[in-house]
Amino acid sequence: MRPGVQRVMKTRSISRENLAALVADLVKGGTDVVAPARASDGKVDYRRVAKFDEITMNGGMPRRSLKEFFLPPTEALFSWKQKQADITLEPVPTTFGPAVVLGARPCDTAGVVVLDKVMGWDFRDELWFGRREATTIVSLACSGVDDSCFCRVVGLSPETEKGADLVLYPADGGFLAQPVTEKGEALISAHSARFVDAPAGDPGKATAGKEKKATAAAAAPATPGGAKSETVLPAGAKAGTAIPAGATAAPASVGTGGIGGPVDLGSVHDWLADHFEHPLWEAIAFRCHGCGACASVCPTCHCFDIVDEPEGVTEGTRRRNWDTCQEGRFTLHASGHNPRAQQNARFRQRVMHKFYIYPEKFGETLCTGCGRCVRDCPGGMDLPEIVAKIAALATKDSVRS
Amino acid sequence: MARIGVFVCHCGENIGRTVDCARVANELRDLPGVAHSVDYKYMCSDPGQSIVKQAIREKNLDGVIVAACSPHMHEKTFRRAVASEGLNPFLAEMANIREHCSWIHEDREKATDKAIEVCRSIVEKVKHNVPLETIRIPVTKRALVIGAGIAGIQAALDIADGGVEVVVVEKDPSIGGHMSQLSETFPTLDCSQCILTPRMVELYQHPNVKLITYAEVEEVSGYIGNFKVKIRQKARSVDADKCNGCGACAKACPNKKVPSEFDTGLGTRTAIYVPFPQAVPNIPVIDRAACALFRGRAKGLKKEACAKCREACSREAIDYDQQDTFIMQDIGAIVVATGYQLYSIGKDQPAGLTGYGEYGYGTIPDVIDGMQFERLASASGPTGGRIVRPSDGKEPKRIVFLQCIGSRDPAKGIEYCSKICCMYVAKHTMLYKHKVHDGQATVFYMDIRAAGKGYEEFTRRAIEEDGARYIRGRVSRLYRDGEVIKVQAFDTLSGEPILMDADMVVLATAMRPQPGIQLLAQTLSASYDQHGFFNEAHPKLRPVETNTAGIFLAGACQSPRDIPDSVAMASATAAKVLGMFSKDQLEREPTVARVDVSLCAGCFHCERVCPYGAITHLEIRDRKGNLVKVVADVNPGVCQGCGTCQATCPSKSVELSGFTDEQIYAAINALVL
Amino acid sequence: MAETSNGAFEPKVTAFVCNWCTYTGADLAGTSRLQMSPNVRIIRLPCTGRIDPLFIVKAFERGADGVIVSGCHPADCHYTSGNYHARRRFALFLELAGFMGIDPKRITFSWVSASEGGKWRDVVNDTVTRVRELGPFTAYRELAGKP
Amino acid sequence: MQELRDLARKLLSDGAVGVVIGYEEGPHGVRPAFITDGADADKLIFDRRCVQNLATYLAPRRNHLGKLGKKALVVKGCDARAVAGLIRETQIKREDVVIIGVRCGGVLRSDLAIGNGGSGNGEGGIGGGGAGRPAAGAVATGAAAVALTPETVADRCAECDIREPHLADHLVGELPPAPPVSKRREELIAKIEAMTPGERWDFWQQELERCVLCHACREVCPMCFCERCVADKTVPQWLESSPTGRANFAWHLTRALHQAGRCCDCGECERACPADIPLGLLNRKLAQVVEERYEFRATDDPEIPAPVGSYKLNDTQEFIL
Amino acid sequence: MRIGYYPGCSLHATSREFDESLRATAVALDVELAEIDDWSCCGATSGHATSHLLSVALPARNLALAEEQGMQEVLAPCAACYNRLASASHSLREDAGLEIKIKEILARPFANTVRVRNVMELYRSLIPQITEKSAGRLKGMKVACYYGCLLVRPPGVLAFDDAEQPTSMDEICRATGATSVDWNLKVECCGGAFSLSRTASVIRLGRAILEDARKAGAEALIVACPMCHSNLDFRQSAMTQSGETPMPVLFLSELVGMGLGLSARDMGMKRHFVNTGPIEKRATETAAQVAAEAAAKAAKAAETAAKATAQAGTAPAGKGVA
Repeated sequence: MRPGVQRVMKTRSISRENLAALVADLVKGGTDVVAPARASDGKVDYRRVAKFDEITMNGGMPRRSLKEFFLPPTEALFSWKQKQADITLEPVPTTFGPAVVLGARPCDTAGVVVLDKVMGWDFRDELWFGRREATTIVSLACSGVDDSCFCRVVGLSPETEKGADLVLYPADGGFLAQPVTEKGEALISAHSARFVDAPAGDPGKATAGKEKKATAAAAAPATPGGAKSETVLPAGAKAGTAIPAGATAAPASVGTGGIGGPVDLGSVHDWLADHFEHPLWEAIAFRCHGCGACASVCPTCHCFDIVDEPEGVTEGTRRRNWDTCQEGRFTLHASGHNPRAQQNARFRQRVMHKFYIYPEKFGETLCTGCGRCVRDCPGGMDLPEIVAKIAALATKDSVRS
Repeated sequence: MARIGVFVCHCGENIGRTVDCARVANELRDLPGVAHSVDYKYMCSDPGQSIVKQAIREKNLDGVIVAACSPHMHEKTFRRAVASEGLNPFLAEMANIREHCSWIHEDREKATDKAIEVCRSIVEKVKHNVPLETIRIPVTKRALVIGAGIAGIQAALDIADGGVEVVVVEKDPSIGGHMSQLSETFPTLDCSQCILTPRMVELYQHPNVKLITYAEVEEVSGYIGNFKVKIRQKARSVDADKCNGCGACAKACPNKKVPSEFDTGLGTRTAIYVPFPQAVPNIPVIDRAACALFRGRAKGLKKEACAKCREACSREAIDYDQQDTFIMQDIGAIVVATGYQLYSIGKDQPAGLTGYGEYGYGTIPDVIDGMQFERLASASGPTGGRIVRPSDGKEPKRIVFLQCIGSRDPAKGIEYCSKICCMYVAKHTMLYKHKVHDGQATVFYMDIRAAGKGYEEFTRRAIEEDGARYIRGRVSRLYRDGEVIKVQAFDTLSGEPILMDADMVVLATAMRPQPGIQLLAQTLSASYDQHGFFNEAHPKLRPVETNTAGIFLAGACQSPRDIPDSVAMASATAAKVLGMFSKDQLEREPTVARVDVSLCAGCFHCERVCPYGAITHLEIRDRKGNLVKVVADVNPGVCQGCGTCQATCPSKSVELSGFTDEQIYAAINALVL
Repeated sequence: MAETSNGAFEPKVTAFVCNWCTYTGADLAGTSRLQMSPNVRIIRLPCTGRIDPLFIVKAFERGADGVIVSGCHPADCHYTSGNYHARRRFALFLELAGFMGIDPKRITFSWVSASEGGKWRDVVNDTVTRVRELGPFTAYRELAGKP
Repeated sequence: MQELRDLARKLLSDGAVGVVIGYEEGPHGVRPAFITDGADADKLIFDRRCVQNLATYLAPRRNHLGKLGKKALVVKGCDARAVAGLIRETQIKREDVVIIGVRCGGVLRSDLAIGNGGSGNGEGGIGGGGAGRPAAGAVATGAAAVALTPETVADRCAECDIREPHLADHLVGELPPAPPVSKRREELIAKIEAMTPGERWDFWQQELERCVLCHACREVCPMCFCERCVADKTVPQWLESSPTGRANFAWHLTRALHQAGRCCDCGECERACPADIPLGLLNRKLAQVVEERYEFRATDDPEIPAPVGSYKLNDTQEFIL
Repeated sequence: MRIGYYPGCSLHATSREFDESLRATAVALDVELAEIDDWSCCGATSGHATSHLLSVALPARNLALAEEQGMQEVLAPCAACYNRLASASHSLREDAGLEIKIKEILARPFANTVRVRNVMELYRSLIPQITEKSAGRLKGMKVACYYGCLLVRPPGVLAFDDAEQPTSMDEICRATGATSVDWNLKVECCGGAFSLSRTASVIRLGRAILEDARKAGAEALIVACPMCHSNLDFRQSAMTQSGETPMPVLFLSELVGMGLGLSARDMGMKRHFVNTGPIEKRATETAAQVAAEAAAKAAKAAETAAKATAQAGTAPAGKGVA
């Protein structure tokens, strides 16, 4: 978890060979390694891997987000057995073996930390935090995927370190490794032989370009106790993280979702607060099928349903399964009444929850701009387009008032 | 939690020898919802039943399973017992551990394990049983008989004699059907009209009979006990109330050359006519296609081309402007007795049939069919009973009868045996011999099928006493050679080809269903076979019922039938109808399907698969009366409980009571591990 | 699946049969004392037309190693046409289930009339023998635990 | 295209319809368009990227579209089969919709046709399209220029027999040449059929393990019109809602089975699947069976009865003892 | 018009006149007969009696060749060839299992798309041309059309005409101006198959046919089957009693050729056993009479026209009567 106070930690570098060796070390030591890798159909998923070769570093946006490693699509909560009126409950374990996520997308790591809020709010979700605590997240700074990405629109960037314990930046022959949390630092120190300290650079010119790129390969093989230099992050670095010297930032056009750049999320929030009813909502979702594919790929959608799955007559398991507000039955009452009877109301809920309700309650936008919902929507719904539209309405309203 | 009672029967040694009944009862006792579980020597005995009844009382059971023999054996017994304790009988079920277990296995352990599992499955099912109430349907005690040939007349009279109102609809101007055309009947050679016409008059005069002739059934809606029938009364152009049947109109009619249907084209009639002298009712009808006035009207003539009949009628009964009218009737049961038509060998045939080019497609004038022969032989026929050739009026000295024309020959489109032809051909040879003493009748046959009381003796008489020459073989060709007809055939017994001369040839053509019968069947939602005959509900056990409850079959509309068969069927339908009407309400098993209208999406797959037409369309409207959707609904009076609708319904929005998804799911769920 | 005390595999087979033909045929097998394998459990339905592919799926989910579906011969259906509809339904089911990897040998469809007690015994014994050769349907049972 | 736009404008200005549902250029590729004002008719496009089956917007459960008034719908031949299916199964009345048929020369594979073709696809880097896939940005705007070849054409075009939807009220466009034929799907089906049952099982388990039972396949399907899907029936719960291997298998088997003789082969289920499960294989397999056994092909004639719900006395029964 | 041509063995041997007359009329009617390259036996002889598979495989080979050679239709003049080819094509359409086997045997692509035609179908489609070109040349000649057994049966398979009361040949004959008489034994068996083994039966059957035709007033019997022809022509002396006039037996193509004014020599009619001289002569007579009548009619018309013009007083110059 990201501490409230930003710590300044030392940047290291690691060659591809050493990263491969690190993966081998981890697996050998009984740590689960999860990383983007190709599924049977050739597409990239976050998967459990056995060796570095399986990993597709910077291989585009994985099909689903990272959230399923902390909130699986289905998981058992407990099981029961019955004999006459006697019912015995059998709990499930809430502690988990160590795991490392490697090469996660910054938008996905950000999603995880956004969800920590709701998971630990009034009731601490033991399963979620059990997995969170056992897992170290190593993200890979993003050079961009495609024009559906819109992290910048929601105030993040391709380099955001949010949610990561350790961030890797591509560099010649390997990566710069910037620890962000104690956990990240701990990973490095547990495998210190694989890392070397990064060469010094001018942080102010970090974004300048290739000529400043560090050569991690040159630094390898690792020489423990080599040249040391501190990378001091500029004060005031917030959401848009300053990147270590020698790393390349993604161009400013990346992550703008086709709408050009960031919007004022505050005014979006305020407009939504006042416009539960608005003509916009009438027409917004004609093309939406209500299929919920967006929710199943979303790094921040977290609704679940709890069901009992009987196994014969006297046994069964209570499970929780992903659910989505986009399906009509999500709000269907036993009486037959459905407060969100039409798709436009359901889509309004999606926008409201992401940009008004969650920020209101937890101070975080429930969207990291990964763009999966745009890419995967069979109906061509476009969240950045809609956010921009709301931002424009908000501006118009403020001008009028 | 449910309170189920389990009662395991030893059936003496029958179950107990192989299945450890005590262990079954013990293990079942541990199941959630089982409140009571015992075993006993003979559960079906009086003391056994008392055990069940007592437990229901004392343990306050809300479900019962009896593990014993097949439910086909004792389900009714135990359901009665349960009902006597005030528990709904449909909350009791049987687990079959005898026929399906103890009798077919030897290994005691395995048989006991199986018995336990079977019982557990039924226990779980019973947990989801719900009380069902017998369905009661009101009955309109009025029957409809469609068709007034001998079958329809008999059915109507039997029903009417039972004290019930009968509506009889006949499409022709007169009742009587084909039987009124016959000369004599086999195997007694009694005169057809002599036995039929008194029945016709009886029907006409019966106080319980409402006779509607020259009319057709147009629409039928509703279901057993509650049909609504729309009858089209075709315009006779004669006011039946005014007409006294004097016949002056027909005498005055200038068009006397219309081929007579009754005389099968061998005689003529006028354009205004009664079909035959003994017609009932004796009220003429104008054949508008043949009448000069109506033909003129059809051509657009303003003036009346002819009004001779009106001028001749002293009662002013002729009404040229009469229109078809409609009569609505509430009906409780329907008897279909629409009879048959004869196969014609001509070139124009319905799909699947071919006609007989080798016999000249009906163009040889002295090649006639059996019904034409009947008219020639009939004393009231066009020749006064003289058998003569239609071509030249000469008496045929060499007459040849061919059997199985159009029947028993897949190549000609009909595989079935027309059943009555063997008998009437034998009759024809006798009638011929009795009238043409020096003539020779020859019959070509495939087999002689004379199964029936006195039938075989009758055909023997034709051969032995009246000298009919029977040759086994098919006739391959009939052709004219001057005045004679060449009959080219093959004697399959001697193996010799035959070429013989005949003066006249009579074809025993097959019985086929009436034209348009499929349409009537569809109107009635009754099914018909590939030939167009109505389907009976079961060939052996329900021969006079259709699959549509409340609709019965009499006579040749179901398959070729002779007079005795038709009359027997007719009386059987009357018994069915009177039996049905003996109660004020019909009772039906409550295992029928029900639709959850809130979930039904109205795709009507259920309607397509329902064998009984029990699915109807129900309009769902909101409070303002706007149509929300059209959904399926089950008519419990028609549903027979097969459940095909439920398995077909993609969303499972229809449930068969007694075999609901919940019950089956529970039963499967309790099995296996 | 069940194992006897000596550990041999004993297939479990669930049978869905119609009330009028096959159930009665099985009754006849009983009254004729035709010995057969005890591995089959019968669930009685009014008609094969009532039998839903979901029943078969559920039976496999519950651990059945084989399934029998049996009803009236064509033209013998108590309800005229339920078996004809069932025939199409099961043809499609079998083709699809086979395509998705269920060995069709685990499923027996048969027409057994009320007079065919002997045929019922053969259907039961053949199915149990066939399924015994295929072994337990563990692949399906293991699905329950995934992921 | 002008013909289409003029027709839409006329239908709207005459008040014949309240909305024309067609295709438009969205920010990330072609998407369904809902044109309610004749002035917007020029937004309408039709080209080989228009893979979506808009008939899905006719289903009664699209209740929020009701306020737009009578619908006019742009349909390709394959989509017309869905419209016919909805009429056949009494979900809509023929007169309730104005059908604008477009003559079609085939469409692209959906991953090539629309936007970024779903997540999990990329190779990383801006504009760095993966193998067999043009650059992401280029797809969005320029895919019309991607030529139809056996590699790029949609699978279903191989089975196309309705390039001119005769069900239509209005037919627009010239009839383009027939599309090239892709054998991908038939070959894959043949390959699966050649496997042992165990191999087939493994093949499908590899695909189905990604399923999270989101039911997007159902929601986009024009022929999945039940008010309450059997998967959502809870009393009893035939189909479990937890996405375990067991429930996934049961769901996909049941979904395909319910589509037998009903599926119009528009490919929307497969396109919508966020897990990229090749659902089209199941649909197509059953379509082959239905055609072989019952001589039924999905058709745009609503009068032809569906093969499920009817029977013939001599239906094949080689599988029955 | 171009049509594939399968002559079969008969038309290259015993019934060469059928082949020659058919080709001659084809030329006159502007039809190109494209003989199938490398055709083989149709299987009508012992083939179909020994093996059903063979009886289908043999014709299928020829149909496959025709398909390969781009033909949509094949004319099989011999009734037996026609019957075999058409029946085989029909069986293959009806029986998918058989089709698979046959394709295996053929080892060449075969889609069974070729339609098999007989001469009646060919000529029937050309009736307008025949009518026009013959100009009723055979007017007054009475012929009996004899179809025999193979051309029209079995009815489900060879459905081009009514199996028991066919009329297509009669229509064609009428197009030449000839009268086709109404008689009884059009489709009777001539016993062709038993020509050698049971000659006595054949003579009885053939005699009945000839007698009925004669009684109906026919001057010639028209056939479209080489077997019927050889039977009724070659054996006619044995079927005829002294004092009876021999009945020429002509192929339909020969009659059509006579109608079109082709020479008997070109049509190979000299090969007949029953002297065709009288019927040829008869044809010349009818042709002459028809021509004379036409001339008279034309003259009369011209006269009327001349009168009319004369009355009008504007007789055009240079327009005489031919």
